[in-house]
Amino acid sequence: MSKKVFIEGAISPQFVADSIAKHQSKTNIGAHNIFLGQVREDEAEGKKVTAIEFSCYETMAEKKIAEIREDAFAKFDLICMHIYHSIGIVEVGQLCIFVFVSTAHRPQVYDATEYIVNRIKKEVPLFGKEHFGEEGFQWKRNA
Amino acid sequence: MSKKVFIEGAISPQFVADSIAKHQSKTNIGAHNIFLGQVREDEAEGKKVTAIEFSCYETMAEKKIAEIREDAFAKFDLICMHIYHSIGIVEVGQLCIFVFVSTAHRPQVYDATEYIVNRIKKEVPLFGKEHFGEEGFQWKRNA
Amino acid sequence: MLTIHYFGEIAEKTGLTSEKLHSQGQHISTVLAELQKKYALENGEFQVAVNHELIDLSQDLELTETDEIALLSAFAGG
Amino acid sequence: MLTIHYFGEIAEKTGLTSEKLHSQGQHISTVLAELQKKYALENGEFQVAVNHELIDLSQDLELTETDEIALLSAFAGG
Repeated sequence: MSKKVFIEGAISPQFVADSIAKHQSKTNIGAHNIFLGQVREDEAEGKKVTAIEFSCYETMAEKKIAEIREDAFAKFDLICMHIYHSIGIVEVGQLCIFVFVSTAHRPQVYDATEYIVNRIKKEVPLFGKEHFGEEGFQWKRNA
Repeated sequence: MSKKVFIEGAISPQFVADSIAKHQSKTNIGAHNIFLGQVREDEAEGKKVTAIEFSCYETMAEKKIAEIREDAFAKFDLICMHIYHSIGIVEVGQLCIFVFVSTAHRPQVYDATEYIVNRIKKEVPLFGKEHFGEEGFQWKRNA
Repeated sequence: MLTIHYFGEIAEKTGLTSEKLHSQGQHISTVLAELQKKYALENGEFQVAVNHELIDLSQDLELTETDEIALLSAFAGG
Repeated sequence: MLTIHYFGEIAEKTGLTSEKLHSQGQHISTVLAELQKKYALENGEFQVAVNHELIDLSQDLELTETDEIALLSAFAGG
Protein backbone atom coordinates (compact mmCIF):
# COMPACT_ATOMS: atom_id res chain seq x y z
CA MET A 1 0.00 0.00 0.00
CA SER A 2 2.54 2.54 -1.17
CA LYS A 3 -0.09 3.98 -3.45
CA LYS A 4 -0.75 7.65 -3.64
CA VAL A 5 -3.95 8.56 -1.79
CA PHE A 6 -3.78 12.35 -1.71
CA ILE A 7 -4.36 14.35 -4.83
CA GLU A 8 -3.63 18.05 -5.18
CA GLY A 9 -6.91 19.83 -5.98
CA ALA A 10 -10.13 18.31 -7.31
CA ILE A 11 -10.43 14.73 -8.54
CA SER A 12 -11.41 14.88 -12.20
CA PRO A 13 -14.06 12.68 -13.86
CA GLN A 14 -11.27 11.67 -16.25
CA PHE A 15 -9.22 10.33 -13.35
CA VAL A 16 -12.24 8.19 -12.38
CA ALA A 17 -12.56 6.93 -15.96
CA ASP A 18 -8.85 6.04 -16.10
CA SER A 19 -9.17 4.11 -12.83
CA ILE A 20 -12.13 2.15 -14.19
CA ALA A 21 -10.30 1.39 -17.44
CA LYS A 22 -7.31 -0.01 -15.52
CA HIS A 23 -9.60 -2.66 -14.01
CA GLN A 24 -10.87 -4.04 -17.29
CA SER A 25 -7.99 -6.51 -17.53
CA LYS A 26 -8.98 -8.02 -14.16
CA THR A 27 -11.43 -10.53 -15.54
CA ASN A 28 -12.40 -11.98 -12.16
CA ILE A 29 -14.14 -8.71 -11.27
CA GLY A 30 -17.92 -8.68 -11.74
CA ALA A 31 -18.99 -5.62 -9.74
CA HIS A 32 -17.57 -2.18 -9.04
CA ASN A 33 -18.96 0.33 -6.60
CA ILE A 34 -17.73 3.90 -6.62
CA PHE A 35 -18.41 6.58 -4.05
CA LEU A 36 -17.71 10.18 -4.99
CA GLY A 37 -18.02 13.15 -2.67
CA GLN A 38 -18.84 16.45 -4.36
CA VAL A 39 -18.44 19.85 -2.70
CA ARG A 40 -21.94 21.18 -2.03
CA GLU A 41 -22.95 24.83 -2.16
CA ASP A 42 -23.98 24.84 1.49
CA GLU A 43 -25.20 27.99 3.17
CA ALA A 44 -24.30 29.34 6.59
CA GLU A 45 -25.76 32.62 7.84
CA GLY A 46 -26.71 33.63 4.32
CA LYS A 47 -23.26 33.02 2.91
CA LYS A 48 -22.61 30.34 0.31
CA VAL A 49 -19.73 27.89 0.29
CA THR A 50 -17.62 28.47 -2.81
CA ALA A 51 -14.85 25.93 -2.11
CA ILE A 52 -13.33 23.73 0.57
CA GLU A 53 -9.62 23.87 1.28
CA PHE A 54 -8.44 20.50 2.58
CA SER A 55 -5.31 19.79 4.57
CA CYS A 56 -4.17 16.68 6.40
CA TYR A 57 -1.79 15.24 8.94
CA GLU A 58 -0.20 13.11 6.29
CA THR A 59 1.77 10.47 8.21
CA MET A 60 -1.20 9.72 10.47
CA ALA A 61 -3.65 9.84 7.56
CA GLU A 62 -1.62 7.34 5.57
CA LYS A 63 -1.39 5.04 8.56
CA LYS A 64 -5.16 5.23 9.16
CA ILE A 65 -5.93 4.59 5.52
CA ALA A 66 -3.65 1.56 5.54
CA GLU A 67 -5.54 0.24 8.58
CA ILE A 68 -8.93 0.86 6.95
CA ARG A 69 -7.71 -0.88 3.83
CA GLU A 70 -6.50 -3.91 5.76
CA ASP A 71 -9.71 -4.14 7.79
CA ALA A 72 -11.87 -3.82 4.67
CA PHE A 73 -10.01 -6.68 2.96
CA ALA A 74 -10.40 -8.81 6.11
CA LYS A 75 -14.09 -8.04 6.50
CA PHE A 76 -15.28 -8.19 2.88
CA ASP A 77 -14.45 -10.38 -0.06
CA LEU A 78 -12.79 -7.72 -2.20
CA ILE A 79 -10.63 -7.97 -5.28
CA CYS A 80 -9.48 -4.34 -5.36
CA MET A 81 -9.99 -1.16 -3.43
CA HIS A 82 -8.68 2.34 -3.94
CA ILE A 83 -9.05 5.50 -1.92
CA TYR A 84 -8.28 9.00 -3.17
CA HIS A 85 -8.83 12.30 -1.36
CA SER A 86 -8.13 15.85 -2.41
CA ILE A 87 -5.74 18.17 -0.62
CA GLY A 88 -5.90 21.91 -1.28
CA ILE A 89 -8.73 23.82 -2.89
CA VAL A 90 -11.78 22.00 -4.29
CA GLU A 91 -14.45 24.25 -5.77
CA VAL A 92 -18.21 23.74 -5.40
CA GLY A 93 -19.36 20.99 -7.79
CA GLN A 94 -15.95 19.35 -7.91
CA LEU A 95 -15.04 15.96 -6.45
CA CYS A 96 -12.99 15.66 -3.25
CA ILE A 97 -13.15 11.92 -2.45
CA PHE A 98 -13.18 8.82 -4.64
CA VAL A 99 -13.56 5.35 -3.13
CA PHE A 100 -13.48 2.45 -5.59
CA VAL A 101 -14.33 -1.10 -4.53
CA SER A 102 -14.32 -4.16 -6.82
CA THR A 103 -15.61 -7.66 -6.08
CA ALA A 104 -16.38 -10.83 -7.99
CA HIS A 105 -20.07 -10.71 -7.12
CA ARG A 106 -22.17 -7.77 -6.12
CA PRO A 107 -23.68 -8.47 -2.66
CA GLN A 108 -20.82 -7.09 -0.52
CA VAL A 109 -19.80 -4.23 -2.72
CA TYR A 110 -22.21 -1.62 -1.33
CA ASP A 111 -21.57 -2.36 2.35
CA ALA A 112 -17.83 -2.36 1.77
CA THR A 113 -17.99 1.07 0.15
CA GLU A 114 -20.14 2.49 2.96
CA TYR A 115 -17.84 1.00 5.60
CA ILE A 116 -14.74 2.52 4.02
CA VAL A 117 -16.26 5.97 3.50
CA ASN A 118 -17.59 6.07 7.08
CA ARG A 119 -14.23 5.14 8.52
CA ILE A 120 -12.42 7.73 6.41
CA LYS A 121 -14.79 10.45 7.65
CA LYS A 122 -14.39 9.38 11.26
CA GLU A 123 -10.74 8.37 11.56
CA VAL A 124 -8.58 10.03 8.95
CA PRO A 125 -7.08 13.38 10.07
CA LEU A 126 -8.28 15.55 7.22
CA PHE A 127 -9.28 19.16 7.83
CA GLY A 128 -11.48 21.37 5.69
CA LYS A 129 -11.85 25.10 5.58
CA GLU A 130 -15.08 26.14 3.90
CA HIS A 131 -14.54 29.29 1.88
CA PHE A 132 -17.42 31.73 1.39
CA GLY A 133 -15.90 33.59 -1.57
CA GLU A 134 -14.89 37.05 -0.37
CA GLU A 135 -16.95 36.67 2.78
CA GLY A 136 -14.61 34.67 4.96
CA PHE A 137 -14.57 31.02 5.86
CA GLN A 138 -15.41 28.49 8.56
CA TRP A 139 -13.90 25.16 9.58
CA LYS A 140 -15.93 22.13 8.50
CA ARG A 141 -16.50 19.38 11.03
CA ASN A 142 -17.85 15.90 10.35
CA ALA A 143 -20.83 15.00 12.52
CA MET B 1 -38.19 9.65 -18.20
CA SER B 2 -37.75 9.62 -21.95
CA LYS B 3 -34.04 9.09 -21.43
CA LYS B 4 -32.13 6.45 -23.30
CA VAL B 5 -31.41 3.47 -21.07
CA PHE B 6 -30.12 0.92 -23.56
CA ILE B 7 -26.70 1.32 -25.10
CA GLU B 8 -25.42 -0.69 -28.05
CA GLY B 9 -22.35 -2.65 -26.91
CA ALA B 10 -20.17 -2.02 -23.86
CA ILE B 11 -20.47 1.07 -21.66
CA SER B 12 -17.13 2.90 -21.84
CA PRO B 13 -15.29 4.42 -18.86
CA GLN B 14 -15.44 7.67 -20.84
CA PHE B 15 -19.23 7.52 -20.86
CA VAL B 16 -19.13 7.22 -17.06
CA ALA B 17 -16.76 10.20 -16.83
CA ASP B 18 -19.02 12.29 -19.05
CA SER B 19 -22.01 11.44 -16.88
CA ILE B 20 -20.12 12.47 -13.74
CA ALA B 21 -19.01 15.72 -15.37
CA LYS B 22 -22.61 16.59 -16.26
CA HIS B 23 -23.49 16.58 -12.56
CA GLN B 24 -20.87 19.09 -11.48
CA SER B 25 -23.21 22.00 -12.13
CA LYS B 26 -25.76 20.55 -9.68
CA THR B 27 -24.36 22.17 -6.58
CA ASN B 28 -26.92 20.67 -4.21
CA ILE B 29 -25.35 17.21 -4.76
CA GLY B 30 -22.91 16.05 -2.07
CA ALA B 31 -22.64 12.32 -2.76
CA HIS B 32 -22.64 10.09 -5.83
CA ASN B 33 -22.73 6.33 -5.82
CA ILE B 34 -22.03 4.38 -8.99
CA PHE B 35 -22.55 0.69 -9.60
CA LEU B 36 -20.84 -0.88 -12.59
CA GLY B 37 -21.27 -4.48 -13.70
CA GLN B 38 -18.30 -5.94 -15.55
CA VAL B 39 -18.46 -9.14 -17.61
CA ARG B 40 -16.53 -11.79 -15.70
CA GLU B 41 -14.50 -14.57 -17.28
CA ASP B 42 -16.64 -17.27 -15.69
CA GLU B 43 -16.03 -20.93 -16.39
CA ALA B 44 -18.56 -23.63 -17.15
CA GLU B 45 -17.42 -27.19 -17.83
CA GLY B 46 -13.89 -26.05 -18.55
CA LYS B 47 -14.97 -23.42 -21.05
CA LYS B 48 -14.42 -19.74 -20.43
CA VAL B 49 -16.92 -16.96 -21.05
CA THR B 50 -15.54 -14.57 -23.68
CA ALA B 51 -18.56 -12.25 -23.97
CA ILE B 52 -22.22 -11.86 -23.13
CA GLU B 53 -24.74 -10.99 -25.80
CA PHE B 54 -27.63 -9.08 -24.26
CA SER B 55 -31.11 -8.65 -25.68
CA CYS B 56 -34.28 -7.26 -24.16
CA TYR B 57 -38.02 -6.98 -24.45
CA GLU B 58 -37.74 -3.27 -24.88
CA THR B 59 -41.26 -1.95 -24.26
CA MET B 60 -41.61 -4.00 -21.08
CA ALA B 61 -38.03 -3.18 -19.97
CA GLU B 62 -38.62 0.55 -20.36
CA LYS B 63 -41.86 0.31 -18.43
CA LYS B 64 -40.18 -1.63 -15.61
CA ILE B 65 -37.27 0.79 -15.44
CA ALA B 66 -39.71 3.70 -15.23
CA GLU B 67 -41.43 1.95 -12.30
CA ILE B 68 -38.11 1.27 -10.54
CA ARG B 69 -37.12 4.88 -11.07
CA GLU B 70 -40.39 6.17 -9.64
CA ASP B 71 -40.22 3.83 -6.63
CA ALA B 72 -36.60 4.75 -5.93
CA PHE B 73 -37.42 8.47 -5.89
CA ALA B 74 -40.37 7.79 -3.56
CA LYS B 75 -38.34 5.60 -1.22
CA PHE B 76 -35.05 7.53 -1.05
CA ASP B 77 -34.17 11.19 -0.94
CA LEU B 78 -32.47 11.35 -4.34
CA ILE B 79 -31.46 14.31 -6.47
CA CYS B 80 -30.63 12.33 -9.63
CA MET B 81 -30.57 8.77 -10.84
CA HIS B 82 -29.58 7.22 -14.13
CA ILE B 83 -29.68 3.66 -15.37
CA TYR B 84 -27.83 2.38 -18.43
CA HIS B 85 -27.62 -1.20 -19.69
CA SER B 86 -25.86 -2.67 -22.69
CA ILE B 87 -27.63 -4.45 -25.52
CA GLY B 88 -25.63 -6.64 -27.92
CA ILE B 89 -22.13 -8.00 -27.37
CA VAL B 90 -20.13 -7.04 -24.27
CA GLU B 91 -16.69 -8.65 -24.04
CA VAL B 92 -15.08 -9.96 -20.85
CA GLY B 93 -13.73 -7.05 -18.79
CA GLN B 94 -16.15 -4.56 -20.33
CA LEU B 95 -19.02 -2.84 -18.53
CA CYS B 96 -22.65 -3.86 -19.15
CA ILE B 97 -24.59 -1.91 -16.50
CA PHE B 98 -24.14 1.55 -15.02
CA VAL B 99 -26.37 2.80 -12.21
CA PHE B 100 -25.68 6.33 -11.00
CA VAL B 101 -27.35 7.76 -7.89
CA SER B 102 -26.82 11.26 -6.49
CA THR B 103 -28.00 12.67 -3.17
CA ALA B 104 -27.39 15.74 -1.02
CA HIS B 105 -25.96 13.68 1.85
CA ARG B 106 -24.42 10.26 1.77
CA PRO B 107 -26.45 7.99 4.12
CA GLN B 108 -29.06 6.81 1.60
CA VAL B 109 -26.90 6.63 -1.46
CA TYR B 110 -25.61 3.06 -0.98
CA ASP B 111 -28.98 1.51 -0.16
CA ALA B 112 -30.59 3.31 -3.06
CA THR B 113 -28.00 1.94 -5.48
CA GLU B 114 -28.37 -1.60 -4.16
CA TYR B 115 -32.16 -1.38 -4.32
CA ILE B 116 -32.11 -0.22 -7.93
CA VAL B 117 -29.57 -2.82 -9.11
CA ASN B 118 -31.46 -5.65 -7.38
CA ARG B 119 -34.75 -4.63 -8.95
CA ILE B 120 -33.18 -4.37 -12.40
CA LYS B 121 -31.76 -7.91 -12.07
CA LYS B 122 -35.09 -9.31 -10.89
CA GLU B 123 -37.69 -7.41 -12.89
CA VAL B 124 -36.31 -6.06 -16.12
CA PRO B 125 -36.68 -8.44 -19.09
CA LEU B 126 -33.06 -8.59 -20.21
CA PHE B 127 -31.59 -11.79 -21.61
CA GLY B 128 -27.95 -12.78 -21.85
CA LYS B 129 -26.23 -15.39 -23.97
CA GLU B 130 -22.81 -16.26 -22.57
CA HIS B 131 -20.41 -16.90 -25.43
CA PHE B 132 -17.53 -19.35 -24.94
CA GLY B 133 -15.44 -18.18 -27.90
CA GLU B 134 -15.59 -20.87 -30.58
CA GLU B 135 -16.96 -23.37 -28.08
CA GLY B 136 -20.62 -22.51 -28.07
CA PHE B 137 -22.70 -20.58 -25.57
CA GLN B 138 -25.21 -20.90 -22.77
CA TRP B 139 -28.07 -18.72 -21.54
CA LYS B 140 -27.31 -16.77 -18.39
CA ARG B 141 -29.94 -16.72 -15.65
CA ASN B 142 -30.02 -14.46 -12.60
CA ALA B 143 -30.36 -16.34 -9.32
CA MET C 1 -56.27 -14.14 -33.39
CA LEU C 2 -53.54 -13.55 -30.83
CA THR C 3 -50.01 -12.25 -31.35
CA ILE C 4 -47.32 -13.96 -29.28
CA HIS C 5 -43.81 -12.51 -28.83
CA TYR C 6 -40.75 -14.56 -27.93
CA PHE C 7 -37.60 -13.37 -26.19
CA GLY C 8 -34.23 -14.73 -25.10
CA GLU C 9 -33.81 -18.49 -25.13
CA ILE C 10 -37.50 -18.94 -25.97
CA ALA C 11 -37.06 -17.00 -29.20
CA GLU C 12 -34.16 -19.31 -29.98
CA LYS C 13 -36.27 -22.42 -29.34
CA THR C 14 -39.23 -21.22 -31.37
CA GLY C 15 -37.01 -19.76 -34.09
CA LEU C 16 -39.35 -16.77 -34.09
CA THR C 17 -39.55 -13.36 -32.46
CA SER C 18 -43.34 -13.31 -32.82
CA GLU C 19 -46.21 -15.09 -34.49
CA LYS C 20 -49.96 -14.84 -34.99
CA LEU C 21 -51.84 -17.71 -33.43
CA HIS C 22 -55.29 -19.08 -34.26
CA SER C 23 -55.84 -20.57 -30.88
CA GLN C 24 -58.63 -23.01 -29.96
CA GLY C 25 -59.43 -20.84 -26.96
CA GLN C 26 -58.72 -17.47 -25.50
CA HIS C 27 -57.58 -18.73 -22.09
CA ILE C 28 -53.89 -18.54 -21.35
CA SER C 29 -53.81 -22.21 -20.28
CA THR C 30 -55.10 -23.33 -23.71
CA VAL C 31 -52.69 -21.07 -25.58
CA LEU C 32 -49.71 -22.19 -23.52
CA ALA C 33 -50.57 -25.86 -23.86
CA GLU C 34 -50.56 -25.46 -27.65
CA LEU C 35 -47.27 -23.56 -27.66
CA GLN C 36 -45.56 -25.93 -25.24
CA LYS C 37 -46.51 -28.86 -27.42
CA LYS C 38 -45.52 -27.13 -30.66
CA TYR C 39 -42.06 -26.03 -29.39
CA ALA C 40 -41.37 -28.66 -26.71
CA LEU C 41 -41.22 -26.06 -23.93
CA GLU C 42 -41.09 -27.44 -20.39
CA ASN C 43 -43.01 -25.94 -17.49
CA GLY C 44 -40.75 -23.56 -15.57
CA GLU C 45 -38.64 -22.85 -18.64
CA PHE C 46 -40.51 -19.69 -19.49
CA GLN C 47 -42.34 -16.75 -17.94
CA VAL C 48 -45.39 -15.10 -19.47
CA ALA C 49 -45.98 -11.37 -19.67
CA VAL C 50 -49.34 -9.93 -20.65
CA ASN C 51 -49.31 -6.22 -21.41
CA HIS C 52 -45.79 -5.91 -19.97
CA GLU C 53 -46.58 -7.54 -16.64
CA LEU C 54 -45.55 -11.03 -15.63
CA ILE C 55 -48.65 -13.07 -14.90
CA ASP C 56 -49.38 -15.74 -12.34
CA LEU C 57 -50.01 -18.89 -14.38
CA SER C 58 -52.14 -20.41 -11.62
CA GLN C 59 -54.83 -17.90 -12.56
CA ASP C 60 -56.23 -18.74 -15.96
CA LEU C 61 -56.43 -15.33 -17.53
CA GLU C 62 -58.71 -14.81 -20.53
CA LEU C 63 -56.91 -13.06 -23.36
CA THR C 64 -58.15 -10.57 -25.91
CA GLU C 65 -56.73 -9.80 -29.34
CA THR C 66 -55.36 -6.46 -28.17
CA ASP C 67 -53.33 -8.04 -25.36
CA GLU C 68 -49.55 -8.04 -25.84
CA ILE C 69 -48.50 -11.59 -24.94
CA ALA C 70 -44.84 -12.56 -24.52
CA LEU C 71 -42.98 -15.72 -23.56
CA LEU C 72 -39.69 -14.88 -21.83
CA SER C 73 -36.74 -16.94 -20.65
CA ALA C 74 -34.96 -16.25 -17.33
CA PHE C 75 -33.86 -12.66 -16.81
CA ALA C 76 -30.14 -12.01 -16.96
CA GLY C 77 -29.69 -8.26 -16.67
CA GLY C 78 -27.02 -6.54 -14.66
CA MET D 1 12.14 18.81 24.96
CA LEU D 2 8.94 17.84 23.13
CA THR D 3 7.90 18.62 19.58
CA ILE D 4 4.23 19.48 19.13
CA HIS D 5 2.53 19.55 15.73
CA TYR D 6 -0.61 21.54 14.95
CA PHE D 7 -3.17 20.84 12.24
CA GLY D 8 -6.36 22.34 10.87
CA GLU D 9 -8.02 25.06 12.90
CA ILE D 10 -5.52 24.50 15.74
CA ALA D 11 -2.62 25.40 13.44
CA GLU D 12 -4.54 28.54 12.56
CA LYS D 13 -5.04 29.44 16.23
CA THR D 14 -1.44 28.80 17.21
CA GLY D 15 -0.10 30.35 14.04
CA LEU D 16 2.36 27.45 13.90
CA THR D 17 2.55 24.03 12.26
CA SER D 18 4.92 22.78 14.96
CA GLU D 19 7.06 23.96 17.84
CA LYS D 20 9.59 22.69 20.36
CA LEU D 21 8.35 22.92 23.91
CA HIS D 22 10.33 23.09 27.14
CA SER D 23 7.58 21.74 29.28
CA GLN D 24 7.49 21.77 33.08
CA GLY D 25 6.51 18.12 32.98
CA GLN D 26 6.33 15.16 30.66
CA HIS D 27 2.70 14.29 31.38
CA ILE D 28 0.19 15.11 28.70
CA SER D 29 -2.05 16.95 31.19
CA THR D 30 0.78 19.36 32.07
CA VAL D 31 1.71 19.94 28.43
CA LEU D 32 -1.89 20.53 27.39
CA ALA D 33 -2.56 22.90 30.28
CA GLU D 34 0.41 25.00 29.14
CA LEU D 35 -0.67 24.99 25.50
CA GLN D 36 -4.33 25.71 26.27
CA LYS D 37 -3.30 28.72 28.31
CA LYS D 38 -0.78 29.95 25.74
CA TYR D 39 -3.20 29.72 22.78
CA ALA D 40 -6.57 30.07 24.54
CA LEU D 41 -7.74 26.62 23.42
CA GLU D 42 -10.96 25.37 24.97
CA ASN D 43 -11.47 21.79 26.13
CA GLY D 44 -13.23 19.84 23.40
CA GLU D 45 -11.85 22.09 20.71
CA PHE D 46 -8.97 19.78 19.89
CA GLN D 47 -8.00 16.14 19.76
CA VAL D 48 -4.55 14.81 20.63
CA ALA D 49 -2.65 12.18 18.66
CA VAL D 50 0.47 10.54 20.04
CA ASN D 51 2.44 8.52 17.52
CA HIS D 52 -0.44 8.75 15.03
CA GLU D 53 -3.13 7.45 17.39
CA LEU D 54 -5.79 9.58 19.05
CA ILE D 55 -5.40 9.32 22.80
CA ASP D 56 -7.89 9.23 25.61
CA LEU D 57 -7.26 12.39 27.61
CA SER D 58 -8.70 10.90 30.78
CA GLN D 59 -5.55 8.78 30.97
CA ASP D 60 -2.61 10.98 31.81
CA LEU D 61 -0.01 9.58 29.44
CA GLU D 62 3.68 10.23 30.13
CA LEU D 63 5.45 11.52 27.05
CA THR D 64 8.98 10.98 25.83
CA GLU D 65 11.05 13.15 23.50
CA THR D 66 10.70 10.67 20.66
CA ASP D 67 6.89 10.73 20.75
CA GLU D 68 5.18 12.45 17.86
CA ILE D 69 2.57 14.69 19.49
CA ALA D 70 -0.13 16.47 17.49
CA LEU D 71 -3.09 18.71 18.31
CA LEU D 72 -5.84 18.32 15.74
CA SER D 73 -9.13 20.08 15.11
CA ALA D 74 -12.29 18.18 14.12
CA PHE D 75 -11.93 15.86 11.14
CA ALA D 76 -13.62 16.93 7.94
CA GLY D 77 -12.65 14.37 5.32
CA GLY D 78 -14.97 12.97 2.67
